Amino acid sequence: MSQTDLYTLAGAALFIIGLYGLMTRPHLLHKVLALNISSAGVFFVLVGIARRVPGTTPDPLPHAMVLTGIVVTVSSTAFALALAKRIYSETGIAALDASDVDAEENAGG
Amino acid sequence: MGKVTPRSPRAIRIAALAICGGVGAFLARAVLAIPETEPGLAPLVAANLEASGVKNAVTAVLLNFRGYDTLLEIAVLMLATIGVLSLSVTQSGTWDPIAVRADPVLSALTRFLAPIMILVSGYLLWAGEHAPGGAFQAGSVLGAAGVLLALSGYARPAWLSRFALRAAISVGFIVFLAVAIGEMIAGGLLLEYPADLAKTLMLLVETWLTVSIGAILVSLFIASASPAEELRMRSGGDR
Amino acid sequence: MTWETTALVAGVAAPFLTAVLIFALGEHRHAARSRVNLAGAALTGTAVLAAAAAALAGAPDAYPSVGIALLDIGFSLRADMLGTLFAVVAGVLWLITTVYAIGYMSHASDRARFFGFFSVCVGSAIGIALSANLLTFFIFYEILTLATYPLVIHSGTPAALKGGRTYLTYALPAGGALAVGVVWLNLIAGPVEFTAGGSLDPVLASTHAGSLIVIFALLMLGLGVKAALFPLHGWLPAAMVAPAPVSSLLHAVAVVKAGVFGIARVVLEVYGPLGRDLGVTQVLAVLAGFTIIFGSVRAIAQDDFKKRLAFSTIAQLSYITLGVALASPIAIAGGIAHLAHHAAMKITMFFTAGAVAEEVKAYRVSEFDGLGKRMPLTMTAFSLAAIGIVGVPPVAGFTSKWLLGVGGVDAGAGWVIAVLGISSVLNAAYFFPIIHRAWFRTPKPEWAHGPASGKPEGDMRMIVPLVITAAIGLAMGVFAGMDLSPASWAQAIAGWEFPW
Amino acid sequence: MAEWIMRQLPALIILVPFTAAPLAYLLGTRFGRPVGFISALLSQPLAVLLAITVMREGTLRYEVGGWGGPLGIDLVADGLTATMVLVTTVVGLFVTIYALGYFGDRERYRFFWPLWLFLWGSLLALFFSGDIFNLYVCLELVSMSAVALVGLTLRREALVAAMRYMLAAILGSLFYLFGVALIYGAFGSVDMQTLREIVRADTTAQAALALMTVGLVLKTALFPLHFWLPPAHSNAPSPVSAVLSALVVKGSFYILVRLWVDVAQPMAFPGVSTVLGILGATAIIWGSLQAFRQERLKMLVAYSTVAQIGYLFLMFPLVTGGGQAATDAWMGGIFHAVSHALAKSAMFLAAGLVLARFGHDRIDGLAGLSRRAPMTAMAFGLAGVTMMGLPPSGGFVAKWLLIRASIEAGQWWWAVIVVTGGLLAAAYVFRVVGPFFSREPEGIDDLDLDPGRSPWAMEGATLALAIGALLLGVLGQPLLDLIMVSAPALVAGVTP
Repeated sequence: MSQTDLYTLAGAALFIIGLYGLMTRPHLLHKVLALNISSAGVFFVLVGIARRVPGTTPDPLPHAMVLTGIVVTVSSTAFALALAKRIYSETGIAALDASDVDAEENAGG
Repeated sequence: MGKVTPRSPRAIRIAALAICGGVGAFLARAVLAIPETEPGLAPLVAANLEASGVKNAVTAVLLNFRGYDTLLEIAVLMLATIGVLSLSVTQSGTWDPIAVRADPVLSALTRFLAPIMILVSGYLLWAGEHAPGGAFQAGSVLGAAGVLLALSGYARPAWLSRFALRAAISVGFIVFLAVAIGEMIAGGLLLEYPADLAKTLMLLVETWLTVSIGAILVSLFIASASPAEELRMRSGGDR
Repeated sequence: MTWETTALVAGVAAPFLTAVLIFALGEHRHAARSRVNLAGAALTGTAVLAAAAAALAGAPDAYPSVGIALLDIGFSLRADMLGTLFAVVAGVLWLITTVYAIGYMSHASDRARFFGFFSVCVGSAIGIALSANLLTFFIFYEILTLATYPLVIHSGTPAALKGGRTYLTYALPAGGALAVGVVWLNLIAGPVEFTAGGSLDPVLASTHAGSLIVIFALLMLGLGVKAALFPLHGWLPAAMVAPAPVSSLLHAVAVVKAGVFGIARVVLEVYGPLGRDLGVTQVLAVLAGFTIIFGSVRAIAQDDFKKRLAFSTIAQLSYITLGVALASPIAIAGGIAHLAHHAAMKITMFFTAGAVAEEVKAYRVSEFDGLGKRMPLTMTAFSLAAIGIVGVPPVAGFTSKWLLGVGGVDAGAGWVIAVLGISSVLNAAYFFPIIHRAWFRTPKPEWAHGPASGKPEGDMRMIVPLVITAAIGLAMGVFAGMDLSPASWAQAIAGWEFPW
Repeated sequence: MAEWIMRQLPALIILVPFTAAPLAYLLGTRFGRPVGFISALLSQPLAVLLAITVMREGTLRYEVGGWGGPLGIDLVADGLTATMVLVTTVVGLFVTIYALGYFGDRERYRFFWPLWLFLWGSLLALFFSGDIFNLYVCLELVSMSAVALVGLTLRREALVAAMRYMLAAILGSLFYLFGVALIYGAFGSVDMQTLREIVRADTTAQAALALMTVGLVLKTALFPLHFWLPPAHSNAPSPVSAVLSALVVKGSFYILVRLWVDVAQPMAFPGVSTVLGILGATAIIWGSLQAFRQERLKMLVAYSTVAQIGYLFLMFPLVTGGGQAATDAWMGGIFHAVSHALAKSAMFLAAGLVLARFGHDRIDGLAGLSRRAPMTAMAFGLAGVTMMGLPPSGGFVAKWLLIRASIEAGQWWWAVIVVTGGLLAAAYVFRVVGPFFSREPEGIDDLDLDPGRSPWAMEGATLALAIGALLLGVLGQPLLDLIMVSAPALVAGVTP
């Protein structure tokens, strides 16, 4: 397995972990963080691609894409967090659906 | 009102697992099939590095070859700031100090660290021309200095009016645009740096970007900062 | 632009512009609205008459036309003999109806809306008449569908809304069928221009026979709703909740005749001889014959005056369809002539219904006893129109029925004579009792001495129009032999345009 | 000067709103409105000029930075781009005029102008972009400004809807970006012009297209990934709802079309286009039925968007075979996007006028609207004509073309869907329009409850959009011609 494969596979795994978290975690903070993990996964893939031809200098273009992507992700994360926070202060619930709030915290756990 | 359930019901989790398993297998197959022979644009970038006005290939891509991406990326950053401000309780982003207990040690440390951070920021900005660095790194350090000041209870200086704050947030994007439009007026295309002025203009843009990124990061932090509530929210809500 | 094309465009555009002005004037400027409306109607009437003159001057292959590019087919108007006949009927009767409506609606609310959409309907009807191809026809046809809706539900009562829903339930799916039929036909046959003698290449009868039959069915489904062809007629009686001017001009002339006119265009100028060869027009003729009997029988049972008129309309419309479907020049002439003749007679009757309802609040036939004393002019006009529909000479209806009967024999469809005979008896059975009640039954005491002394029998803005339309109906019969009468015009169309 | 404008045209069009946006923020509440209005006005002649130039000279290519693809980023304007730019600009102008009255100079809405101008600029940037990574940045700009606008009122429902929208949008962008990464990995370029020539169907490429398609379908809210759309579009302030339904969903749809019909066409999976068509058909039926069931006007209009998006996707199965069917499906699909943009914005703006006037948008409370607010009622009704696809509206031309394409392609079942969808649209439109004409309940004052809240400029802008959608049907041929300028080979009559 080449270095590229390692990175890109790890990236794909991170992407999936984030996706799973987004789908199964009702808490907004968790959802936002899950998306962050997914985006880190995509950046891993890009970084891996930058070195895909063995024995050459890394391709600068994927690096630039990652840098741009990071700024975009930081921005959207900041905004999503502010939104989550505002929802919490308006409704007292940090979830999309009131049905995700229940007393039996350990249900299904 | 109860806390947010930590996890969705079992049925949803099983479905999610199935979806993720499928997508995961699909992705793994896809990434393993990436050919290891495609050199991408690296040779092209190397061939044009001379003409770009900077020596670092990544900086050249970011600021010159794909400077348009960076222009839009600054727009994203500024947009997010406006969005966060529109959601903050005061909606102003006035940089008023966060109410934390005054701590003499923190205060003294800040007084010592802040100038150094500003200096480091300036260095990173300059270094970006030939080594990893540049406006984003510099701006981040500048922003960190600002956050530190705010956390230590330092108030917004009086000379920094609300207009000046807005100006600090938007100046990077505006200067970037002005340079881009200036190049068009001078006879070039959008973001087409004249070879002899490329380095100067990029440094000009980067300098103001550093200021804006710093201001934006501080604003993002302060606009939604309200530590007590944040702690409650993190724990899942207990109102 | 020549004067011919100017007239053509003006005839269609004037009603739409009138509508825009009426909407812009708003609800409260009644006098200005009436002036705009009358001016618009007068302009329209003049324009369509000029277009008719242009059609008469042109030859079948040199009709004036004008259009813009749209969807490989073109949005185009043309002044031909068949089209201008319908356009003149709609345009001229609009002017008369406008006067009537101003009187009828003088105390009603939402008049800007009413007169605005009314103008749109007339514009669409004239557009339908002057369309040069199926695409243009379809565009105006659907505008008419929609613009009629606000008029049907004008009163805003639950009953009116229900009538409107019924109307849409029939009209909108029909529009869908029509759309598919038109698209499909254009795909098989190329851009379909209305052409004397049919525009479809006879070769298609062997290559695409199945498709053409399905397309014909789709087109008839679409057009049959407005033409109130059995079993698509159910909306018309329900739409009688509309105010009288709507029933008069739209549900006796413009809307319903847009349907039969469309059938005429499709049968005569699209399918032509192919229709007979494919066997589809024969089916249509039988359906029309059945509708004639069916509508007449149903009319007898109606006590509600407007409903009785509506079922009569259902029957009468199928005379036109029948004539067109019989594929004999004489029958075609009869059908087309009936388009004009029935218009004049039926509008008179609906005008009567409105005038009577407004003046003496009588809505049911059973309330008409002695009405002739109270409203002599009105009931005279009505009686004239009624005997015309029954087919008594010299009123116009006789002429068309005569042509239809001769045409039926000519086409080798002797059963048409039987249908016409039965229908005439049935017509008499539902109209003569009304005439009998009005003139020979004892009136209510307050009606016995006629209208209150010194006063006319009703709002003259309503009485004069219905007298005029009755007179037109009479004149069209009496002078049927003259050159420019609808009957002669129709015979010219039939003989000139449909030599097969 | 004229020559300079012609040379810089694509950049100028994007720069107008992008310059106005930071200025509107910097100058604050008082100047935000004039800045927005001036920007909207300046954009008009530029967009028209672009359409004329593209019509006359074919594709325009603008090399940002002077490098040219694949090293640099190109702005490209073919007929499709010029069409989308034109509709964005026109809808943008009327929404701007409306928003001037709607938000007034109320302090709490001061962020509307910079956010809206950013959104406007981002959409234009998206339509011009000739680079698939740059498109990712554009997508993020569009999404974030749209989400921020949804939450502008800070009402609970709006905030939750915005959050749902945000999560869906970010996830969609990530799927898209993953696809971009794979494409770069496989072909070493993100420039569309370059890719068009070198792409081929292999494992990586097809996976990339699949990922991008999933992301974009999520962002376009195609059934069954539409869950975020109705709450977001109905809870946003009405001018925002108008822009979201009219333009924003078309942004991601535009990229899908670019990929499937144009750039990535050779690597498309056979059969997936049929799946997209089936989802579109389901969206039409299901969205219309949902629309019919709604109690609130804005929810009804939002579900109508779910349904109308379905028509756009009927294009995919119909273009794959090439030939005349492909040409018709292409024109029909794009034309539908345009006429829906005009009509749907008119509908939402009308709903906003209803809300402003009555303080609610319950459908059962709209009795007598045609008397109390005739222009609003008329605008809604005329926009409804386009939703139903009846002549003379633009929707009619679009459906005509889609029906024709179905028959040509021998896939008549799509025609059945188109006609059925029109009838279902009629059902929900008339469910609203019918009561407009009914007698209002007793006790409500006859005319104008609160005339101050809906000045003529707002009503005029609404009506103008509705009339525009209506006239497209008869006067739409020039636009159809524009859509075909430099159209992708698949749909331009070249046999694949």
